[in-house]
Amino acid sequence: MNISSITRLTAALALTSAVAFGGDSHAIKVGKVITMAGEPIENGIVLIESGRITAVGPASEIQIPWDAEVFEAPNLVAFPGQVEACTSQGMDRANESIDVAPFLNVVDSVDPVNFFYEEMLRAGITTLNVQQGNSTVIAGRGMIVKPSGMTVAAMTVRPEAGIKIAITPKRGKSRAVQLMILREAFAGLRRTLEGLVQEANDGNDHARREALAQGRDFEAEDGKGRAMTGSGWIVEGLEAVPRASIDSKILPLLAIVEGRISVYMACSTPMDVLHGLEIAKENGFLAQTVLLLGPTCWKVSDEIKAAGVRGVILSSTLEHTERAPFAEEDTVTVLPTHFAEKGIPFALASQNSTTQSLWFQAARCVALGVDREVALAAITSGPAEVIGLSSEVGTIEKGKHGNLVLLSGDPLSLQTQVRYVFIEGKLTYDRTTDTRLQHLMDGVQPEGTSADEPVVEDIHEEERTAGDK
Amino acid sequence: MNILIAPILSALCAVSGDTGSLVLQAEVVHGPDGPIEDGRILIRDGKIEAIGAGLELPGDGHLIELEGHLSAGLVAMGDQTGLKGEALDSTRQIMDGADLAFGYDKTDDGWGAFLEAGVTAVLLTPKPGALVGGRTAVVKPAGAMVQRRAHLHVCFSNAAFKSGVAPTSYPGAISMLEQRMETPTGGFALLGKGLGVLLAAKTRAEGLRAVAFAKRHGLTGALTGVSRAGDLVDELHDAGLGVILPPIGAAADPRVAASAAILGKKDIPLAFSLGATNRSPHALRISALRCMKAGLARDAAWKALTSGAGEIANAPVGSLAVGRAADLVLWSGDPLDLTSQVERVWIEGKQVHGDDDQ
Amino acid sequence: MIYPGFLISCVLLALASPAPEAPKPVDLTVHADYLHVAPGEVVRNALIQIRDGKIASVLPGRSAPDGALTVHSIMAGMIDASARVTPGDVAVEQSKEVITNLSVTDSLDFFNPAWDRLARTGVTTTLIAPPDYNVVGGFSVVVKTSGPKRVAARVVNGASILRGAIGELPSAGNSPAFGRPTNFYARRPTTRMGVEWEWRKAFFDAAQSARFPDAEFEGADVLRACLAGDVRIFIQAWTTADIRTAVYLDEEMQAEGYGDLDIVIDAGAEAWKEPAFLVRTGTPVVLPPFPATGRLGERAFMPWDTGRKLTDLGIMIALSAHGETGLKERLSAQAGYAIRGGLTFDEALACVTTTPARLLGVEKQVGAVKSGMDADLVLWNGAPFSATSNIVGVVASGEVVLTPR
Amino acid sequence: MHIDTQPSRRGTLTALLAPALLAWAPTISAQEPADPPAETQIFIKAERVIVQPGKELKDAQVLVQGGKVLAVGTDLVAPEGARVIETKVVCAGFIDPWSTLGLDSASASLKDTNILTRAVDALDPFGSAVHLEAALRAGITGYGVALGGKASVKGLGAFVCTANHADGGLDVLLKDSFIGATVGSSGDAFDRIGYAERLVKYIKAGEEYRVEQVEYTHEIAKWRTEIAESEAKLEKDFKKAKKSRDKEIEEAEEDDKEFKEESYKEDRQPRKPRFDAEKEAWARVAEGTLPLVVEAHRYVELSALLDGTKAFDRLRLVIAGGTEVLPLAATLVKRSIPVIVWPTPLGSKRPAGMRAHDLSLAGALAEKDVRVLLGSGGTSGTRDLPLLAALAVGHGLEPEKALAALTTEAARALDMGNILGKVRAGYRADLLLLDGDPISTTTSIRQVISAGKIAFNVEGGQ
Repeated sequence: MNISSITRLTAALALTSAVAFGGDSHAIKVGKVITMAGEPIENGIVLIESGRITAVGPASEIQIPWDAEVFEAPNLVAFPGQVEACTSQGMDRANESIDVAPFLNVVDSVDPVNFFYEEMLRAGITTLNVQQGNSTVIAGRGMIVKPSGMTVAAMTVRPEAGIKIAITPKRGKSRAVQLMILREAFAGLRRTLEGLVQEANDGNDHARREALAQGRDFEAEDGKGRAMTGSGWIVEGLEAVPRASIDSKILPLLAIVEGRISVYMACSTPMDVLHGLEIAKENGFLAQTVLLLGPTCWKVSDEIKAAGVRGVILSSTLEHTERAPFAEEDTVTVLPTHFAEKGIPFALASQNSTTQSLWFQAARCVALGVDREVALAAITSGPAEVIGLSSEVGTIEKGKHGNLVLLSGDPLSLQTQVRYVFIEGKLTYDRTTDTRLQHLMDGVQPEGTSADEPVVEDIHEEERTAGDK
Repeated sequence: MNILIAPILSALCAVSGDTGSLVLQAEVVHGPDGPIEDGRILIRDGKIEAIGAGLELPGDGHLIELEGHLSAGLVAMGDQTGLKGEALDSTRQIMDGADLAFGYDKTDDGWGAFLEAGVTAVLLTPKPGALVGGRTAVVKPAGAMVQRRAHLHVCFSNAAFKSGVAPTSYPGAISMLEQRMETPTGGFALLGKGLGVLLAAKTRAEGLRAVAFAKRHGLTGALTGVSRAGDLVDELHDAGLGVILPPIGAAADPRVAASAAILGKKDIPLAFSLGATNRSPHALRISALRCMKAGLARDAAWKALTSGAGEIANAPVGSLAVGRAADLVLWSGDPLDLTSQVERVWIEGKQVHGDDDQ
Repeated sequence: MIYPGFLISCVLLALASPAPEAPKPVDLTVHADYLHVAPGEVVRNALIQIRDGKIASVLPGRSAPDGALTVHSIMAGMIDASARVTPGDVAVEQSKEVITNLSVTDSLDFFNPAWDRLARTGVTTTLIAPPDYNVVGGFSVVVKTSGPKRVAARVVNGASILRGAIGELPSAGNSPAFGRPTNFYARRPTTRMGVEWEWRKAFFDAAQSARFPDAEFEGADVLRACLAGDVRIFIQAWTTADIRTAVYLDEEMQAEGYGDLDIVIDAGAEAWKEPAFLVRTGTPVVLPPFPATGRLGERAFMPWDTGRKLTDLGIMIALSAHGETGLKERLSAQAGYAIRGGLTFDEALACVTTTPARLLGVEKQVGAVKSGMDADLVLWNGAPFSATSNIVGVVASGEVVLTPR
Repeated sequence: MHIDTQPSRRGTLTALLAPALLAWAPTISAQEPADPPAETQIFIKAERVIVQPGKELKDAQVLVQGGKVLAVGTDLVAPEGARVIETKVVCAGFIDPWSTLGLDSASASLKDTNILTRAVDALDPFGSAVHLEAALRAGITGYGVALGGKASVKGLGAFVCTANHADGGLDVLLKDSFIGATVGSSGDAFDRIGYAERLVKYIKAGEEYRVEQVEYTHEIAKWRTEIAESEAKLEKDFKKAKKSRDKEIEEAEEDDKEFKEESYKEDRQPRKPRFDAEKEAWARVAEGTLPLVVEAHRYVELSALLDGTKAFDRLRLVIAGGTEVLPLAATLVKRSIPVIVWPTPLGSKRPAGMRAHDLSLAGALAEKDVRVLLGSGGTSGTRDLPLLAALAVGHGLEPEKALAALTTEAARALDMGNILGKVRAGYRADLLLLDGDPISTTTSIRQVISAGKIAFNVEGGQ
């Protein structure tokens, strides 16, 4: 799946989205709009045209255009579509068995009809960053999708959205071997580039001498490549090498080192974080790194803060209980408050079932002492920031995608239900048609599975009553 | 009472004849009630006749002056050396009539390592794997059988359960033992009449159940295998039981050595076992050292290696009391300091290890 | 006909307490804006005084004295009627299929850190049953989850409860006896029918032994006590077929005139399918933890409104977390999910305090915040069971097990 | 936060990932760091200061500042503001050259390592904080750690300080301190000889790789000078060539023939040898930059190894284990090859290789003037090293040689001889304050000073 097929894909996307957006405009009128960008608006209106929010405000100030399709729900609360910062579900297999496979792409394994996307939609999550799994050293590239659409192209929000590096050892490997392979991947890239530059320069020198011998004046054609930029290390003179001639298997590695692609780094233990930060700094992608932290990584939160990574995604266990060897007592650490006190913005990760999706994680953060706004941000604007889409999703603001979730009440209450979900202005989920959820939550019997009045014959009735005669 | 290393006496080399009595003199003799400077031990017919500083030489007495410290031989609890296949009979769950003594093989070459480490008495115990594994025996390495039936070995840990054979659970095991105690026959009948009980357990909860069982039936003996027995100190004290501590390795939990110190403070009889067969007998002194570093008093540690272990072993071993067999060890220095080496070992007055010339 | 047998014994207990001599100083005082004394009873600004592990007094309308623990709301310590904190298969004697004379008490290990973690989730009292590898596993025991690490200090004298199971587990792992059976797993029931037959045979033999003394067998006395209703039986039955079998067993005993079993269904996931039996026989149900996808053990399916449905029919239900302590699996979270499934707050509170206390026969001692009862309290930083509030403190028998940070 | 800039060949010595260093790590080598902030000085008064085994000072004093020993003498005066500590005995911190302490559990027993796998990558101080603390309390202030298991080539071992760094990371003095290898983990004697010969083959390949590189640098230099000359010549008669070419083009156009460029030939540029990271590392072993620590026990593979490596005169070999190395003592002395002995008591069921294990090996080797070191046998039992040293003394090793094995000899073998192992001015302040003779087991350690800070104080507090 090389570069050319990616470009074909984006072209197809542009075509379909144009049609979807053409000329439709919606107005959603609700009892309350929680914009996550300023104060909530009582009985507000959200105008969405061609998939983008064009106006948000109280009903008194917003003029609904004549041709807008109005959706009215006075007793519901509009909340921004939630954003899942990183997941490797919704694919048939999350990893290739090769250790270093940056040339792969999840676009080839995302499965639109996978049950996972229906779960996400039901929970009000409208944007997902799908990356490869953690059983790798350097995995393939990920993409950002929305949980609706019958083809991968229809689901695509961003075809290219970063790459997964695992510091935590792959199954069967030890930490030492995993890090050796990772370092060798970057060292190998550097040596290859230096070899190419050396070859190009030697070629030029030879051509110059040949021209001298033949009496031609020689004009070295300027290199068709680009000079290498990067904050870690650079190879001088790379402009002499045209980028197309570089093997496409290692081009994504060059993109990493030049900081042109975001890196999702999986670290399950504190030592993984320290090694990960060191490698990211050496190879110049520290500013693009997003750390996926395990439950014990709070022990190096000072180093994480000092390193200035782009973002942090907490594991779904919010409270970490640990008993040091030979200790009598457990030590319990509340992760969200620890990171909040250290001033490290974080995004929450959901455990993909109806009870533990993003809103429930945010509610548990508030229960554990995190301020309500910080918790709500950690499932909307926070993850949007982390995956670099803060201009597109995460809040209900002018110019952003029209992703709304209409709730029956306070977003963090147990009794609240997700009634409707709008993605880019289109009504994509309606609870009244969700038979699977009604069967689970409301005990509604699917048709044909139960008699109207359950007949319960009492098999011991005669013996029991026989005695009375 | 720190031990001063007195100036080295001139070494008299002499062949130890067994005619008449033999007097051994050393810089320090670790007697039953403490170390004696320049002490002497009078040995006749393999038994200790007298012990003291200024013993005069009897007529037929034959004096040997030695460099270093003279002490009783160490006692190792819980070992299966030389038992080869005999350590566990897996056919039945309760074998109260089986004596480990029958499996004792004096000629096994494993005993040399015991003598080399200064051990002169070993308690042979069955491997845990049956509810009642049999009766333990006390032997001298490559020497005589001291006590044919010292304890009845009862296992309260889950090692006693075999799938498919009753009992398969703690409640089942305890009820089976209670039934055998109601109408005691065979080994159960001898309990309290000279036969102690050796309660094997692993976790502290199993230990509690074992101690409660012994208390219910007024049994004497010891609890073995529970590494943190210090947490059961009140129940142990109340039941009057001793504790045999498992060997303490390098990466062991510091609370194991600390629990030895707790038991020591409450004067609960202590001893050290070797546990798995591939443990070297040196592990006894290393474990004792670790317990001392964790707070066990020095003489409590020494008692656990010698006389205390003898008491728990229910046999006349591990002390230099008058009348006892002359099982002695000559160390190059303080026996509790690992830098000191075993120079010579005597069993019943005859030298069985160490070169004659000093 | 709810448990006549046990009310008498509890009352005697209360009278026997010694005459109050000069009141000792209070050990601990705790204050809360909202005190949920019992389901439906809320006291504002309550000050709770604790002495010798018992609640000395509850004073409404007080402000918090300085130095006392004060939180948003307090409720009684929770009771998990199916906590399953046992060392596994070594806690049930499998040499016989019906074991009635043994108790799980002899296999409990209070040094296991799982107890402390369970206590820190607000569960102060639990019923521990032998694992369900037998048809009848023996006696369960009601224990406190914190306190001295000794059996005597932890056991609470409640109803005597026998443990049994219907369904796959008792027959799982048994193979039909081909040729000479080498061990007793080879001749035990290998199907659900076999399990059901063992139940009926046990009670039939017990009834015979009452009539013909020479038909006495070991453990028959306990089965006869069950028939007389003096021993309660917790039967694990996930699917509707197993629940039906359990209730039919009780009705058959009544029909045969052998007696009337006092049955409680444990892990009754599919009780919602045919609740008529339960209403007819007044059998209480202990629900298993709410499943995210609805699927549960032995292919049972439990929707989240089961609590609402069974309460509407007047069936007594209790919730359980099967001893889980995770933030999202603990008993307080299960109460939250029950509320999400339609129960009111007070009903959910009853399902984790008073109802399980009655099922275990310890309602005089635990389950509410009243003077004279055990000082088991759960301290919240918000409305209990709400998604945005958390347990910040736990007091068990007067000892602070979890201190608010 | 201190920085160690030891004059050593192996690159900058940075504390592993100390945060402050992360920020300005690259600038370290650029300029001499400003002298560290005036830390409190520590002034130790002791009845016996064991400067090095065999050299003691009575009633002497030691002044420590900035992680280093400033002065040792018998007439020093405590500078004002210094923290004064009195003790009976002071000696250098113990060093365990053969340990796997601090490695994460998976990396301690590996099979898939090669020479490039680094032990530093597998260090996990968070997981093994308890064992590190215990080793420090036993007096071990530094240790050499190699990846464990019976992998034939264990990779780059590191020298690590036991005392934890401020941020919980580990203070690594040398990221690549030696190469670890094992010979003879299989039962068959010929297999074991095969392993030994394979090691020799690797060293040979490393040496040839270095030779090939040196030859290439000469060839390329020669070729470059020749090319430069020919280019200068070409430039000189460029005009002539251009004129003749223009003439030929005209003729071609006249005869309507296709003009053919003159062909240009020059001698080919010599090819750069392909980079091979593994061979590069083996080259450093062959030229003696990195010592090679080989774990071998039986006589068969030991003699095969010693014969095979005879030819590499600059190779620095260290034998670990060496259960049956006594008969080869003469070669060891001649080639000054140290032996790391593991004096632990083994019961009857011994590992196959250690059938002849005997606690008196250390004493016997020392009598024949072999350089004897004591190690904890590649296990995490580093805390037991002083205990094992006492056992070795109990079986014939002189106490002075045992103390040397724990301090000076171990430092020397792992290239730390210039900063560790002695209580001397300029050395790193790793000191033990004891209440008796360092080797005797009835002695207890009162304080342990690591890098100038009190890392353990028996009375608690810093």
